[in-house]
Amino acid sequence: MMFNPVDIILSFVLLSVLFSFGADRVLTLIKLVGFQGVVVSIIPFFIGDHMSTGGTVFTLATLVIRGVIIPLSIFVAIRKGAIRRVVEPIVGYHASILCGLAVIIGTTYLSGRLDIGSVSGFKLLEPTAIALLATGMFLLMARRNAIAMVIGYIMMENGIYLVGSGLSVSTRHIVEFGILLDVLAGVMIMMIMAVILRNIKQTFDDVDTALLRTLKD
Amino acid sequence: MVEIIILTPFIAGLIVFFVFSAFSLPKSIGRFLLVLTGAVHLTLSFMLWRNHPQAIFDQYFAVTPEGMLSLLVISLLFFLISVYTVGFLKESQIPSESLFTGSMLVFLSTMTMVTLSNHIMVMWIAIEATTLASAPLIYTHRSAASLEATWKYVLICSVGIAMALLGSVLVVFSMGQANAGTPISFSALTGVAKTLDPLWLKAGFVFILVGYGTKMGLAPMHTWLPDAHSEAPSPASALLSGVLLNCAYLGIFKTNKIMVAAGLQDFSGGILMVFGLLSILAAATFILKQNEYKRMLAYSSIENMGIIAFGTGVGGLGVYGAVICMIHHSLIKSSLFLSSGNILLGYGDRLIKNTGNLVKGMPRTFVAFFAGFAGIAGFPPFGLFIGELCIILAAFRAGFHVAVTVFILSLCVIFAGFGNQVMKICFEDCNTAIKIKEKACMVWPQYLLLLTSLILCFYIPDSLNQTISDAVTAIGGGLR
Amino acid sequence: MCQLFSSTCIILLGGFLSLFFARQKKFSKGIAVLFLSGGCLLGLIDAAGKLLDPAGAGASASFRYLDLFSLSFHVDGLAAFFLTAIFAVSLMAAIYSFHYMGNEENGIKTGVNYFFFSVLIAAMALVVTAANILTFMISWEIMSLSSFFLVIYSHESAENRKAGYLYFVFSHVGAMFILAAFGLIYGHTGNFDFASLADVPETVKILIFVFSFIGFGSKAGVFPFHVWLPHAHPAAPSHISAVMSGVMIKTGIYGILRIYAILDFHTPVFGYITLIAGVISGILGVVYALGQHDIKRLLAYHSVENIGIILIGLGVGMIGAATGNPLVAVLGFAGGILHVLNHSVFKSLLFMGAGMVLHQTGTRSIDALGGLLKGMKITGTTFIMGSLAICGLPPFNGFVSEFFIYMGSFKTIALGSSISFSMSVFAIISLAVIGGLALACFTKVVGVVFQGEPRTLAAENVKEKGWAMMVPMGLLAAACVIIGVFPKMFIHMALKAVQALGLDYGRVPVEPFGQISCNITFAALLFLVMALIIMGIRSTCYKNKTDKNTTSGTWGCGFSQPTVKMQYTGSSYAGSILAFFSAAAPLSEDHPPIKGRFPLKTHYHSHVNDIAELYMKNVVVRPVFYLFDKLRWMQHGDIHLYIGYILLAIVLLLFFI
Amino acid sequence: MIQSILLWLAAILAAPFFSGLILKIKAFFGGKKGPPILINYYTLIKLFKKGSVYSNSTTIVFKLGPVISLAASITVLMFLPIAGFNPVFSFNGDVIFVLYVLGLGRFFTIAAAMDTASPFEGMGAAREAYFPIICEAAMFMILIFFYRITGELQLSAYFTGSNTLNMWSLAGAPLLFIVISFFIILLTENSRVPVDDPATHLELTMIHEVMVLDHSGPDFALIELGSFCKLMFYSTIISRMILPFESAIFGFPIVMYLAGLLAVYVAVGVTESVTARYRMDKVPQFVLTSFALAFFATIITLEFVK
Repeated sequence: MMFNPVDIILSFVLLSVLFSFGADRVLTLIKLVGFQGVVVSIIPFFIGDHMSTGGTVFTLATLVIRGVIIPLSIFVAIRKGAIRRVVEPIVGYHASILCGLAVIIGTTYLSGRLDIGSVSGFKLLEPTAIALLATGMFLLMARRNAIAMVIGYIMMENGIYLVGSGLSVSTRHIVEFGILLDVLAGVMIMMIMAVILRNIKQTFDDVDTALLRTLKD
Repeated sequence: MVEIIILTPFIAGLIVFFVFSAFSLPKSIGRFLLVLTGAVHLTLSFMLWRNHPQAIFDQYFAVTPEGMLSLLVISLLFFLISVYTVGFLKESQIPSESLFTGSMLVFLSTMTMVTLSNHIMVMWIAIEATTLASAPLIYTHRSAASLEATWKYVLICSVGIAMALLGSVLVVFSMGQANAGTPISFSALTGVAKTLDPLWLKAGFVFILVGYGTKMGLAPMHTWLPDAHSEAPSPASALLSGVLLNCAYLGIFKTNKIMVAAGLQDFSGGILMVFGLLSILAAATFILKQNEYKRMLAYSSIENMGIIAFGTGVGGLGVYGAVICMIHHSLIKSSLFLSSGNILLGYGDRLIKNTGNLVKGMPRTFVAFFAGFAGIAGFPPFGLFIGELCIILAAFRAGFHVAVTVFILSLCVIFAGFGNQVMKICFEDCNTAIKIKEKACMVWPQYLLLLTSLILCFYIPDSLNQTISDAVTAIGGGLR
Repeated sequence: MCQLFSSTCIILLGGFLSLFFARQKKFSKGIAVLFLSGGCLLGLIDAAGKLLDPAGAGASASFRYLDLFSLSFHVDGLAAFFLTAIFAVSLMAAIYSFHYMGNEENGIKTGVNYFFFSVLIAAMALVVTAANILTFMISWEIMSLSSFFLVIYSHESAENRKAGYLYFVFSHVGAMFILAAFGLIYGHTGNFDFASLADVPETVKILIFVFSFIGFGSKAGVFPFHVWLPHAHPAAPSHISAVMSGVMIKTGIYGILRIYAILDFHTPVFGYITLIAGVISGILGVVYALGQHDIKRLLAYHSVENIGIILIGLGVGMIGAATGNPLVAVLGFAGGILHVLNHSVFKSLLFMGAGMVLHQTGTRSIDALGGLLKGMKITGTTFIMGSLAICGLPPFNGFVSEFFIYMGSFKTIALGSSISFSMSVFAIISLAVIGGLALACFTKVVGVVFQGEPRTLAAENVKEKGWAMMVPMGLLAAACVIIGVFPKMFIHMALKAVQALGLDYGRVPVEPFGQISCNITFAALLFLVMALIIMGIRSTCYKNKTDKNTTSGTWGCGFSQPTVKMQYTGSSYAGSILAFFSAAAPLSEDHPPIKGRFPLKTHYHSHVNDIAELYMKNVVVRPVFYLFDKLRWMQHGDIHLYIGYILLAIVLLLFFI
Repeated sequence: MIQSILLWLAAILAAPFFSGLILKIKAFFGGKKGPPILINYYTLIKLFKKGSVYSNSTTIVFKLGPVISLAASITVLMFLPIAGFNPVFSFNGDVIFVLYVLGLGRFFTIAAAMDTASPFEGMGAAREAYFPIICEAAMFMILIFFYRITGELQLSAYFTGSNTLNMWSLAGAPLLFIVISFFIILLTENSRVPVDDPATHLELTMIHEVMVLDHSGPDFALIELGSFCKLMFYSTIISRMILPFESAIFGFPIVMYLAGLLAVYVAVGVTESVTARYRMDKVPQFVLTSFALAFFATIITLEFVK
């Protein structure tokens, strides 16, 4: 099947990955992560032949949370404590974009070698998942703004979700159950993060994590 | 009816948190509830141990020997720590006590869930939940440092746990089409381990090891641990170091069980040994010149986790040693953290150089602290000695001569550093006025913990011994 | 066996009771002394009985432990011999402590001290009877722990704390080495018992021996590992120093012998290692002792020296066993083992004497004392006897064992091989030099501490008191003479111990050694008779001359008003000899020169540096600290890199899949 | 047996005479008439008649010193074969006993000296404690040499009958070194020039004499006698080594022995007359030469005696 809808959507996700490498505003990142959330949550509908009702419920719930609640809550968090909008990169934007390209190439190569496509039947599924993971990691390591780091974490979760829903067709319902709980956990983390962020804001009147370097040996 | 033991502390925690924060009841009731729940939990877990009941959701929960062991340890520790906490709360000012107490209880329930969970995903969720429940504990003091510690703790652990999730997914994937429909419970997977796809199983193990290893405090993922342990109030640190790390270890233990059943123990064992040695070395690096005693204790926890991982990797008698080490480390280290809490309250300073002459100032704490040091350093009559002995002998038996040499040498370095600091705290001249008087409820828990370890060093009741040997033989441990 | 256990239990019970009744000082002390001495006496009778009856078969006992292991004990000749020494010295020390432990400080401390004292005795008894790895390690570590608490008994002073710390670290590291040796054994046999290691390859056997030698050597105080010893022994109360120096460090010797026995591998290499280690510790130990100003430190260094002598004996024995020469083997081993007993007797005697001096004058500094013999008749006399014994002079017990070792070494010459020849020459000459230096050292102590005139107020008109302190000294001094004049029984004990080493010669022939002991007895008596005759002559000369005998001041060679300041001090006494050994014992002096027409008050301090200590500091400790300091950047507090560690770990691991 | 005891007594009694000889020789070299040949006997008798003056600082040890030192030197004479006849007593390993008994004597001499609280005596004691250490090493080296040759560990095995002659025939050249080194030991142990100068008037430079400054009367007599006997002990050995000849003619060994003794004492006297005392810090090197000679000899025997 040449015009495989999944692959087409996923190619958009890959594009968003590139954008998120280059994004310099937190808001942009939020939008991107929301988009990715929506996309990765609808993927299961296209995979596998039939969909159990339970599976459907799980998937929809995931969609809502990933696509709406999490981005909104971050947005609210930013609004509450007037947090700076720039992501304060440790690695510069151009370098970041290059990294992004490298990541995408690497992931494609890796998935080609591992040849997982045969399992799910979609070429781009695995590269995208791994790319999302890598991007999340990248944001966590290369952005000083706490919000950006949180978003990186969410992006990683998206990647894992994609892996989970893509890989295990056979035992999907259990995985999805797990994943849903994972998402809930993600939400809880978001709440805690929000608390912490607000307190960080109160304590340091900034969320630049460079300030959080006092505890060391 | 296994789930009750999970729910009881959870409900109690919610009650404490919401009810007390809603209409301000006297604090004493909350403290009483804390101790009460601890007692109830202890009795419940004993009942659980005596007569293994079936779980309602038996595909998610089951009573396994290793889980049972850590559950017993957890409830004993929690009870004693809760008794200590009463005295501790009286002495120290904590901003929102109801939050503290509540999250301690919820923390307990999540950890109980870890020990009882038999399902990969449930295990993962439980461990994630422990992170969430313990985060408020670390942030109790509301200071900048504690904030930073919490931030690091939550973020690093979440990232690690995410890795663990990926690992779990991969392990599930390794089932492939071959045996669809088997529940994804550890027991079932162990059953069908031979048919699993080794490549994905290995990958899954790697991710799970790194993930749960982050939580367990294996180097180089240990970075959050000293900050969190030193910033949290002492009862919380005692819980974190004494129990939480074991829970994370439980995840690795169960996964390693699958690996062994799949005949991949060389791979998994090798990785475990490497991480173990790294952790011990890291601990040695930072204990040698440590200037805060709580951080020192935290690093010593890293060391002991490394020892446990090493023993598990060595296999054979080493696994037995590892399990023994796990039990005794929990007992001794929590007692040490409680004593360090007394020291902190007494001297009002975290730095070693501002403490001293504990033997004169707080004699009863001194006894507990020094005995704990002797125990953690692996001196009989404390049980950690047996564990380390078994691990070293097993390593020689298995022929890992280089590894065991590094192991022994770094243990020596750690002892030298630890001993130096402890001598300073206990005997160095110091003219600080002690701020608190040692109440019975702030020393007896330590004494009881140490006494337990002392007794378990010489006599282990047969039923408990049975449980231990079940847990050990499950992953190919044993005397030979 | 049960008698041994019951005596151990009595001892422990005494400790517990004294801790329990610590509030009532007198009572707790009394009850502790009562139980400890009673238990020791019981054990002593048991062990000595085992040694003395010709057909004394070894006793064993075993208990199940943690369902997997077993705690097993076995008493053979070797164990019984060491038990005899342990219980004898502990008995004396317990009695001595009754008056030594003052009532002035709070009772808790005394109670704790007695508690750990009892634990130490029990642990030592278990160490020498332990029959498998686990039992041995448990009792060994408990021994180290309890003795550590005894060392830091008076932790108020900084150097005592340092001493305790050093001792703690050394004993732990030593234990780790022992554990490594046991690990190698376990690795090849796969069971915990001290089984004979027939199938173990010989290189591994040598490795095992070296490890255990280092481990046990660090407890025994063999040369480079003795650093803790001169710090720890002065720190402890004197009766504890007597026990530690008298018997506890001998458990190291026991360990070496036991390992040698279970290795059952007679290679000269073991002999060479042991002998050379012995020679070095012997000579350097006594040289450092000569340079000390603190009497207990000096005695501690003499323990290093005597451990050296013992090791020389054992080394000769090992060489003999390796070359299949039973006479040499037995002479060497018997000499070494007998010297264990002798040293424990006279060294505890000397420490008790030093303790009495410390107790009455309050100072340990040799150059602050003087003329104590006038006030302390018994202490002084017994101390002089102890000094003669430790110098190995007839007719005292030190001579007997050294005589054996000499005989063994001379017989080694005849073995022919050039290396064993050079070894024996090495041994003999060093024994001679050690003897000479020890003589110099103890003439210094006796001369400066007990003779001459008091140098400071502390030493003026000091009296000795406390029968409980004098009786043990008297008994030990008597033991020195008895063993020195009638050594037959004790030599048989030592031979019994040698038999336990399993030097496949079947039964050790007793006859030649009986002859030797007869000779020693004869010669000693001969000398005593001569001395008596001359004393008789002397007294006849002085008969009805009391009017001619007068007393006056010492002839000052022209000085009409000699002052005590003009006496020769210990430092000046030892100075020239130390200068001779300055390569091994660098002397650091603090002496501002006298200048100006009206020079101000000046002072002179000298300190002999222990090269082992310097070496440890510069070559072991510093590099370790440097290395780990370099690694400390790892915890830099930057969360981004922390997350990077996680990623790194995963990526690296993924390569191994 | 009787014969041996008689010889032993004779040796003790003759000891002062030979020491007197040394004085005579020194006087001769000094171009003086010198004291009567029996001077030492007169001195002893005079001293025995006298009473004693005791320092207030002294204790029982001070009185014990002379007794023990004399007892030591006459005891060792009992184990020494005189003129090649069997000694009074002898057993395997008696050499070690002999050396250690001499050590015992030294211990008490030093202790007695330290007892007087006199700075000079302390100085002497320090030297007395120092130099014999090296001497003992040399002595044992010589012992090793003898053991290499005879395989025995008793004096009688070296110096009775034809044993000494056999030694010469077995290892003559090295034995020469031994004789020299033994002579050096003799000078040191008996505190003669060039190690110590008994005749000097400055206590700072003495070793043995200064240690006995405070002894007087019979005590001093005992000490003197003891030192005479000690000198006798060493010179007997040397005389046996240099004139080990045996013959059936009655009295031949005695004559040989006396000749040897004469030679030794003359040698001592001559040395005292023609050499000066070394500086104290040079003495150890001097004594070490004796050790070196003995060591060298022993190494050579590795070639001689297989």
